Amino acid sequence: MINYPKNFIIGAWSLIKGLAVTLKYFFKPVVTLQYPDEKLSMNDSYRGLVGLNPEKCIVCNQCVKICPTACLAIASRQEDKKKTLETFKYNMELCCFCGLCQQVCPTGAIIMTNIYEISVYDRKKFDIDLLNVKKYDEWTDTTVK
Amino acid sequence: MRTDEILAIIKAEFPDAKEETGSDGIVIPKERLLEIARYLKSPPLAFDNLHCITAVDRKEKIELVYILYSIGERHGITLKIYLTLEDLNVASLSELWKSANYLEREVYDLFGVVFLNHPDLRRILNPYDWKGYPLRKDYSHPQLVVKPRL
Amino acid sequence: MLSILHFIWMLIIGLIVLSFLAGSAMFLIWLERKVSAHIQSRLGPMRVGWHGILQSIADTIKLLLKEDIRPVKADKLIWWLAPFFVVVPSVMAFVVIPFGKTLIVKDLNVGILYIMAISSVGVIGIFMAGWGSNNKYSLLGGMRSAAQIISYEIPLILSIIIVVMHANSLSMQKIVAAQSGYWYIFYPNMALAFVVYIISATAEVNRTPFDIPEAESELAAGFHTEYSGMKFAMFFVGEYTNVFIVSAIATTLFFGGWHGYIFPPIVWFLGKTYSIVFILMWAKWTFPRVRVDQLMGFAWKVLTPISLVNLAITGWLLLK
Amino acid sequence: MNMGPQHPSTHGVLSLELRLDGEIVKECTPHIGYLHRSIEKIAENRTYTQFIPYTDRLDYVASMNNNLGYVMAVEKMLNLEVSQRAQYIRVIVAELNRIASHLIAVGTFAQDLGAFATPLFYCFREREKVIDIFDQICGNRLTYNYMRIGGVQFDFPEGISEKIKDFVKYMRPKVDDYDQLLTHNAIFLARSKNIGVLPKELAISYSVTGPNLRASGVKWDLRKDEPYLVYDKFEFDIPVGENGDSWDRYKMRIEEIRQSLRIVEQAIDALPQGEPTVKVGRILKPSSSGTYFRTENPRGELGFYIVGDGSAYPYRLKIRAPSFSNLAVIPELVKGSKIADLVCVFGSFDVLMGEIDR
Repeated sequence: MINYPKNFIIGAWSLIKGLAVTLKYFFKPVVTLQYPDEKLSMNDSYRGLVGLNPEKCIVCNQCVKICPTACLAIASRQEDKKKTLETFKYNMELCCFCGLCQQVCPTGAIIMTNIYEISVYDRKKFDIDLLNVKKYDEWTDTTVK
Repeated sequence: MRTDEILAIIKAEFPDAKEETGSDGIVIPKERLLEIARYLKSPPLAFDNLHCITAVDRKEKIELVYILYSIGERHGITLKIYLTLEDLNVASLSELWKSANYLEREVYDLFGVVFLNHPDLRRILNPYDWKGYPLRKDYSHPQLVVKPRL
Repeated sequence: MLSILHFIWMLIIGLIVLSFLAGSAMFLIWLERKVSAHIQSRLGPMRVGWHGILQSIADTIKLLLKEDIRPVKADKLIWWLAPFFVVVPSVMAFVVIPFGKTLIVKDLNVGILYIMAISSVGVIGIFMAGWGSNNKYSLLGGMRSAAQIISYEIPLILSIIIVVMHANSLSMQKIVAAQSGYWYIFYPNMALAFVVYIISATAEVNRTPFDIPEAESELAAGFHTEYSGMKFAMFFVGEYTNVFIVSAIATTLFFGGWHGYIFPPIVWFLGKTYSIVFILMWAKWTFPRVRVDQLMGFAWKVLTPISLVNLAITGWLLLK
Repeated sequence: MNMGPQHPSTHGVLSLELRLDGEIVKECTPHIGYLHRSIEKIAENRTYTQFIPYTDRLDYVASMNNNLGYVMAVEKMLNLEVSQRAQYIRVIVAELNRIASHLIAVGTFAQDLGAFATPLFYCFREREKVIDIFDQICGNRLTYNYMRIGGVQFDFPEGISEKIKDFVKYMRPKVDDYDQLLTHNAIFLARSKNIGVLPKELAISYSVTGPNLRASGVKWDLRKDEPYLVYDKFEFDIPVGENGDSWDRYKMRIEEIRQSLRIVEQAIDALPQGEPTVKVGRILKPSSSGTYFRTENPRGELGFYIVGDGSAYPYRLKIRAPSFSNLAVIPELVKGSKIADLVCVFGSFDVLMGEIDR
């Protein structure tokens, strides 16, 4: 019988302590960012969209081989002992951003940029020709102007 | 108990259980599975935990793998059974270890091994009306992912 | 002649109250979003207007433009009527809320009884929504709601009776007038009655920790699962209007209504009411939900005995 | 009644077929497979290195631990010993990920009990700190793909040790906050105490693992009982529950966050210098008639059974997902309870459809 009011008071006290926690955070500064106005800056190691440095590429096909989802495709032509790139297709829809291509590249030609706003209005845009895309900033549709 | 000690005990009890080279597994005939499983579950070995059941398609036969552990005695063992493709029936262990229920359903779903006396043998990962057994080596499906070039 | 003028005055106040009501529900929705956001270390709506204050208007326009989806197998009439049964009683309850000395639509001499009677109609709307949707989740939600509100009416009314006994009147204005000296909350038995009242009122308006008819994580929005567009908005408005009403009643009964110094009465009244609303919101965003049987047990085993004892003590004190 | 696959508290795309008598659950039949991606079949068509990103997608809130389980299984096939530094790094990131994963478990459990989003947001706020650390270490925020066969992808960047130490300091009072907000809350206790009691024997028979097993009173943790990596060098306790009810399962996770913080703190102090990666060939061709390796994941014991035939592709790769076994026991526990309790039990088990359906 004595336990009944005792438990009741303990329970009520525990509820008040819970309220105290939420009230404490009510007056703490917020931790979120107002996304399109304030943006999180990704550090350089962030694995965003794949980018290419065409001058460095030696067309060794390592990146194409390692890619688990087969999203890269290279075409090249032979020009007096030296291969030159003709196309470097990158299918963003398949890409899983694992970073294996960047890791495997012997010359550092293929890099992962720190762009994370990767939604576009047209699906065809995901088929990216890495030789022609100069700046991804213009490619993405997400950025609120 | 160390694995070789367990193997010695089992071999003493069941002479037709063979040790497999290169692994800590033991191969048993499929007729005696239930009997051996009962023995393994009781003391002194006391394997109270059927950790995992899986299968490997070895093209002409299917290898069933049972991984058993004992929480109390802190040891483990791998049981293997070879099934021919003509006769894919094997006794269910779900009366001994309850975890066998889902694990056997998964093997049935993916390999087509039929577990006799299973309480609820339905497909589990694939839709109930799926045709074929996806993890068999000869399984083909028009939309299967192509192997990337190496 | 005088009665015609009085009637026009009533109409004007009524219009003010009605427009206030629409604004108040929207403001409360915005407030709820802001309070919850700050409790959760967020900012909440920020884009429409100053700190998103116009967000609710944008939402209303969106909900008005949305398609009104009706389940094929719904009980058409009941399904269609349910939102009105929820909204109309809560609007009607505004008739007797005293915002100021003269700022009241009609000071009925049975004011508090009228409110209790009217607000009980809302549960029929919820139950109709649950039944009419022809959805099992909704039905469960409707059933829970009926059981819950019937249970919590009793401690709610018992705690109100204590105030009525003190004030010797059922009229809202007279109850306020009785508190021109000390607010009732300063009497210990009244403070206890207030605690019982606020708990029961939380249950009455289906808010966490007693939001079992909605029970987002169990019943997937419960009785209004199948409603969309403006019908859903009506449930929403009904809920927030109810929140305002229970807070306003608490202000009237326990916190001296519009009484206060320096500022005009309306400021005092709204300030007190919104403080109570804030407490309700604060609790909503802190506590988990109780289970159905625990909820009933709490009403019958804890709140009702406490109010009965309180009632007996108050009666003894008054007769002494 | 059909609960799911689109229901707020089925944690993904699980469908529960319920037979109800009013509010009482008479029978519960789970239907799974909505997220089936046949990862095991995909594994047979990928090289050993290529498969690492796929392990991220199993238990997507604890990708590090999945990576770890897989690479260690392959290393066991190759008899490869990784450097001390790599082992310490692995322990640190695995424990940090365990904290992040348990935070989600705690938050969603509170959400299931109806604590509207607030504990969930607090948990996500703290998890964000872990993710920021991972972002710096390995460059991604959810699918880390950090472990490599023979080590880890990158060494720790500059200043990350301080950041992790700051996180440990930041995290400790937050766990106490959860205690105040949830653990001893009267409503929370009423909702989760003595709900879904899982007895010891039943838990073992169903092969329930991880915090759910320990909540039933079995002191079994692979980090202590079959130590892998350098776990035997650290001091930490294994929390064990008493009743095996939902509250115990929740409590295990809160306590494990505390223990993981201890491990991280010790590991970061003892982090040795050296190379993080052992050089292995680009294309691995291990062979084995069946190698099984299991690690302690946040949700239980994650096992990889790999058969290699000496080619670049695994011949067969079986993933023993902890949630798969944990899910199997739930129908038995919820028989005769209310719908609200079903949600509570389900939330307390913290199953994740990503690894059940594979």
